[in-house]
Amino acid sequence: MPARPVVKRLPARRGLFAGFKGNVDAITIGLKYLVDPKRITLIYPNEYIKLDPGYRGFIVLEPKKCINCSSCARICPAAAMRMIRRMEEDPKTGKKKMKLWPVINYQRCIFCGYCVDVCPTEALYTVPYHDIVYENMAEMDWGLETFVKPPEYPTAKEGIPVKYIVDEEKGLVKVRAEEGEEE
Amino acid sequence: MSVWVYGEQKSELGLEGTITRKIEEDLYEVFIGPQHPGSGHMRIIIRIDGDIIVEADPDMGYVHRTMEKLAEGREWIKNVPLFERMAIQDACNVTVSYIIALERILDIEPPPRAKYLRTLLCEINRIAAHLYGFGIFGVFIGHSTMYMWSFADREVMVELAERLTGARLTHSYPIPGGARKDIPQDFPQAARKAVRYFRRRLEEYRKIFLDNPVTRKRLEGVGIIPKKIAAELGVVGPVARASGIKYDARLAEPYDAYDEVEFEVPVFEEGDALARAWVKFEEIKQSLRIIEQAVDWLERHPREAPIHDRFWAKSPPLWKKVFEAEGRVKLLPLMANMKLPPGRAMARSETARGEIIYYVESDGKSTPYRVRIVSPSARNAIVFKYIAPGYKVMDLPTIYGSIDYFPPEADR
Amino acid sequence: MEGNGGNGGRVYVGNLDKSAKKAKQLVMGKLRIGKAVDWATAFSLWPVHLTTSCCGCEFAATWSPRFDAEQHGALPWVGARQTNMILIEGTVTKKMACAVRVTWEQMPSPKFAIAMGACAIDGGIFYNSYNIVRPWEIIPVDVYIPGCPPRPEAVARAIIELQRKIRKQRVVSKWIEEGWRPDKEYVKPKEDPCSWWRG
Amino acid sequence: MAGIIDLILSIIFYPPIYQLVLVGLTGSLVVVIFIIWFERKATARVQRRLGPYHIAPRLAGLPQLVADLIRYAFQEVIIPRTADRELFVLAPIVATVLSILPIAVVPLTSNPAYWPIPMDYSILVALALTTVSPIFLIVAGWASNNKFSIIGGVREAFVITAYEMIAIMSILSASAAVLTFNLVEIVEAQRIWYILLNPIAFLAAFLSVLMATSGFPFEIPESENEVVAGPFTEYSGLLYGLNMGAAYMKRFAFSILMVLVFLGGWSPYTPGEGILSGYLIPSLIVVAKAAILMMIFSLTRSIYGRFRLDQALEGAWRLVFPMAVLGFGLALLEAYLGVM
Amino acid sequence: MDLAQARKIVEEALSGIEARVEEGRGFIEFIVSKENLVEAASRLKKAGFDHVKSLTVVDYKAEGKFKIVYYVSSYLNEDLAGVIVGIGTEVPRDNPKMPTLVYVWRSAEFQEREVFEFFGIDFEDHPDLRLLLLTPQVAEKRPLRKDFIVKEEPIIRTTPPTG
Repeated sequence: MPARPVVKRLPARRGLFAGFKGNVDAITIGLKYLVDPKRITLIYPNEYIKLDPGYRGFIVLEPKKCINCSSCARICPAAAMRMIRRMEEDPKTGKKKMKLWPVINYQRCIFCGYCVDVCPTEALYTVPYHDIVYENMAEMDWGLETFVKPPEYPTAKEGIPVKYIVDEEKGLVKVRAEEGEEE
Repeated sequence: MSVWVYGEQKSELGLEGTITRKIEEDLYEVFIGPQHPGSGHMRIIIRIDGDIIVEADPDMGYVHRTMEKLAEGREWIKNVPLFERMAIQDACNVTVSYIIALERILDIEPPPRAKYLRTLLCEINRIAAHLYGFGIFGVFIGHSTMYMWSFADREVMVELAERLTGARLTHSYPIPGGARKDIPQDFPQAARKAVRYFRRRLEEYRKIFLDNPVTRKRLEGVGIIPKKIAAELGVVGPVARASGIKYDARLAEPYDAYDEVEFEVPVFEEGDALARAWVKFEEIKQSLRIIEQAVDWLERHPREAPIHDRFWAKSPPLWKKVFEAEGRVKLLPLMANMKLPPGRAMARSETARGEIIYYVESDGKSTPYRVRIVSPSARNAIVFKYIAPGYKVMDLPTIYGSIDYFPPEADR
Repeated sequence: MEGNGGNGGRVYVGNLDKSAKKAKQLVMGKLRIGKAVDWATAFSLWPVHLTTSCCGCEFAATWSPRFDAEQHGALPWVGARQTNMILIEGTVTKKMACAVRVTWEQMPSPKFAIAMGACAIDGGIFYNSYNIVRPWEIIPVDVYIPGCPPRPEAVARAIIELQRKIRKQRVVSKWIEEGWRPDKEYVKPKEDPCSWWRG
Repeated sequence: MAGIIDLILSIIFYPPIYQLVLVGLTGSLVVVIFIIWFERKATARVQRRLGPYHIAPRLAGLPQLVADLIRYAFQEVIIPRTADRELFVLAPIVATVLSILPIAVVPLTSNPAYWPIPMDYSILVALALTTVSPIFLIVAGWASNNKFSIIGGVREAFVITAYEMIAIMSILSASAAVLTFNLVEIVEAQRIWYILLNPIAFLAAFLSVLMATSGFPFEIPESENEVVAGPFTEYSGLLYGLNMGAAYMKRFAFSILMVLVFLGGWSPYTPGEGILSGYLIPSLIVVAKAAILMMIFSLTRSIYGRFRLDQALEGAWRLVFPMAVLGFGLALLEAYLGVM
Repeated sequence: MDLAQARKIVEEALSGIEARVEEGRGFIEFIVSKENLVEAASRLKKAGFDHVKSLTVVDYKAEGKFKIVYYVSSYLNEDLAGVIVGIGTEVPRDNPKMPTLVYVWRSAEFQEREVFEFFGIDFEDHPDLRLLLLTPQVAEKRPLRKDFIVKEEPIIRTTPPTG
């Protein structure tokens, strides 16, 4: 049986001076970190994390690739991606034809990435940033025009890109994104 | 009104002979309400006599988001992100047993690579959820450094999960038949570094939190649940294992890769808040061992699509191209409204707070006929009513934090 | 002028609101206090400790050492009386709506609200649940953050946008002059969210 | 015209007013703002994060406390209908004023011209005045007629029984060692600082002052997790600002007393004649030492959790009280051997 | 300990009571009549099943009945821990009343309160049968019954997007 239960006992209180030694341990740890805090804070507006392209951020549509099959609307768990009817005349035949275009509503989108994974022609792709906020609700219910181009990203204008790498000694270390050398 | 009260002095024969005594009415009733730092998203109505709690009644339901009713209206795969919102700190542990139940109805077995990927993410989430539990526990007993340190180190595990799946908390990673993404190239090296960092860091946690005389005095001997009462109340996870019950869902019914990885299940006997903290502390060490073994296995074995052939054999060439390029498994459009054969299945998995159980019944349509979820915190809520009476008012946050009670998961 | 002394006692006070208005003109007009108050309130937005739903995890991560929203001066505080911002994290159910509305009314006046997460905007993945209330139906919301849960930087971005909005539109100094926030109309919930409690 | 300036100057430098207004109010306000900023930054450092920063990046966030104070000043003050109005408003104001009072009777120089009151019983008067302000915390708790604040007020009463005896005994041990109640003589007798001669009494005083001003291991009256903000749950706006300031001002008053008794007051500098060297510099030295002592007090916030109420009382009576008695015995021994 | 062994143990524990056995993937359940449910439950408790893992109620609207099953397992007896056994009964839809099992398994108390408010099943002499999760107005509609419909939104969108 690979997993087996192991019964353990709590470390017993080591006599009268346990309290004193415990206090001394806690204070030395506290002072050790007071002297050298090993900070991992992201100074947000001046720096921002440049996420790797796989990150599930805002979603953008490429109209040329889209074959209007509405499978992305069918799989959306939050009914955020829905289809709207758009009367378009076919350039070759000139006839008026009603097509279904996907339209996303960020008031409900949960960024699960199902629509990107299910699209048969990879017409939807995710943009690797997420921190955009709105002051009135209407701006979040996107029409087709805003859905086709990536949303403008205010943080990129204000800060320098930074990346976090996992490190043995400090846990996370901030590293400048482009050159990758030590921050 | 007569109230079921039993505290320290109850009889040995468990609960059949519960002592009921009339409560005089002039007790001081305090609402530890939804807007209160001592209780999460719920209200605990306590009647106190001076500083002693005489009766505690949890008033739950403030985060009841009707998961079971919505699940009956949604297709099978749409329920994965829905059930994940119960406890988004360990998203993988909460949804993996729903997926196992679906696979039992479909009668398919995910490929071994998918099993190891799921176990890897489940263990990363378990450590993140335990550290979240320590953080909130630190806030409840006023130790803000514990909150900050455990959340700082939780970011290491969240960073690993973000590299693996592309999202910080809500990965909705398991899908019927496998997992959605394979590990990126530099992942094994980063994971090993994180494991070595945690092994050194846990020593400092013990010094400033578990062995700190103030915290130790606050936790020892508080909220004691004897072994017989724990079995009678049906408590789960670290709360049961701290009272001597040798039970873990990964031990009782091993799922995914848990029957191939080597790990221990820590069990303590004292049953008080300190034992519960130590159970979680030891479980983090065991999860680090599992992560190391899973990463070694994944590195040794070739990279092939971590999904069952039923969804991968017939997929168009674009699927294979995207998997080679990004390691991402695309879903077949038929998965949106896939029909399951009629059948009933039950599956359980061990989340950081305890064991979650899904009962799934399908009648052949594309939406489930009935999904019944019993989450760990729902089964731990009974601790407030039967264990809190008899202790002091300042022990209520200690008991609340030690059983790691999370209302969104308890109210479903 | 004789004022009511509450329970029986008599307290002699001058005409309080007339002198208060004169003092307000003096303070706001000549001494340009308005800009300083906007600057001070912008840099000390203390969110009340009310976790409404599972976005609370990212609220806690936002104040964790890695994203540390305390660098913007925001310190999550305990009671509703001492704070001036409410951060609605995620879904608000029918029971929690009463708690949110009562907390909102307990908070002292120049107060702001941030709706965090798709559930707090339009119900997110629980859009058609029978137990859900949209937060903008019960309290006036200033900033919306999409995402489920949004990244901690998105919450920090919301705090920064709120700070800029307070300082650019001089929200607090307008509040001192008019006595209520002109930029946000008063939101009266259609049916009383606490009816289940009083019933 | 010159007469008026001399009049104003003499009023300002008339010792009791100077001490109460300048060192008491403005001095403690400046020190309190600095200490709260230091506490938030030091706790942030231990917790591997940044603390207040963006308000003034070059000054590392120093004006953050000024911003908090202005925000509290201009926030709406809510007086609940169910509260007892007059007491509700009076309690924080009186608590703040009373917590500064001990500074008014404490000598800040050995030059007799600048003693606020005759000094021969000064240590008794100062210690007596420190026991007055906690009563108004209980009144604040009772007046706001809210369950949490009543529990908080009752807890404040419990904690008083624990620390008051210990604080008085440990600080009085200095007068036992020097056989005088005159603070100036105590300061002058300290060629070696009293902290080195009697560290046990210093430790007992340190712990009891932590308990008096709800420092971290003993933060019980305002402990957030049971009683939201203790006696100040219903207070908002400037009244809450006063309450929060009162706790830190009491700590400032206690630390000035401890500086005079344990750390040799103005010891390296012997005050000469005239306003500048006789009064201004020694009081600056004493205030600086008090600030350093308060910085050490505020480090406990990041290391310790909270004691339970009964554990704090038991710890105080079973551990800290014998320490104070031991310190007093040691002081008597030193008096007998004539060490000081 | 797989399901077959568990079935033998339970059958010889419930020797007197006639029970319909149904198998599912990962569990096995015994449906007994309402009268001898309490008797069957206390026998199971003596056999070693000491806590309720999940109390599941399924609303079969077509046959007009609720199926209420207590899925129990064991903590103290290690080899019974690996298996989940259901003991349940069927109750007509119109006036669902059944005896409570709180005195046999205390861990079922909160789940019975929850079933009471979602399905309206009245448990006789339950010590503390109050609402647990829902507000009174919502609880009157008995939300988890099949006749309470939650409408889904169509894929094609009629309202034009505003952004």
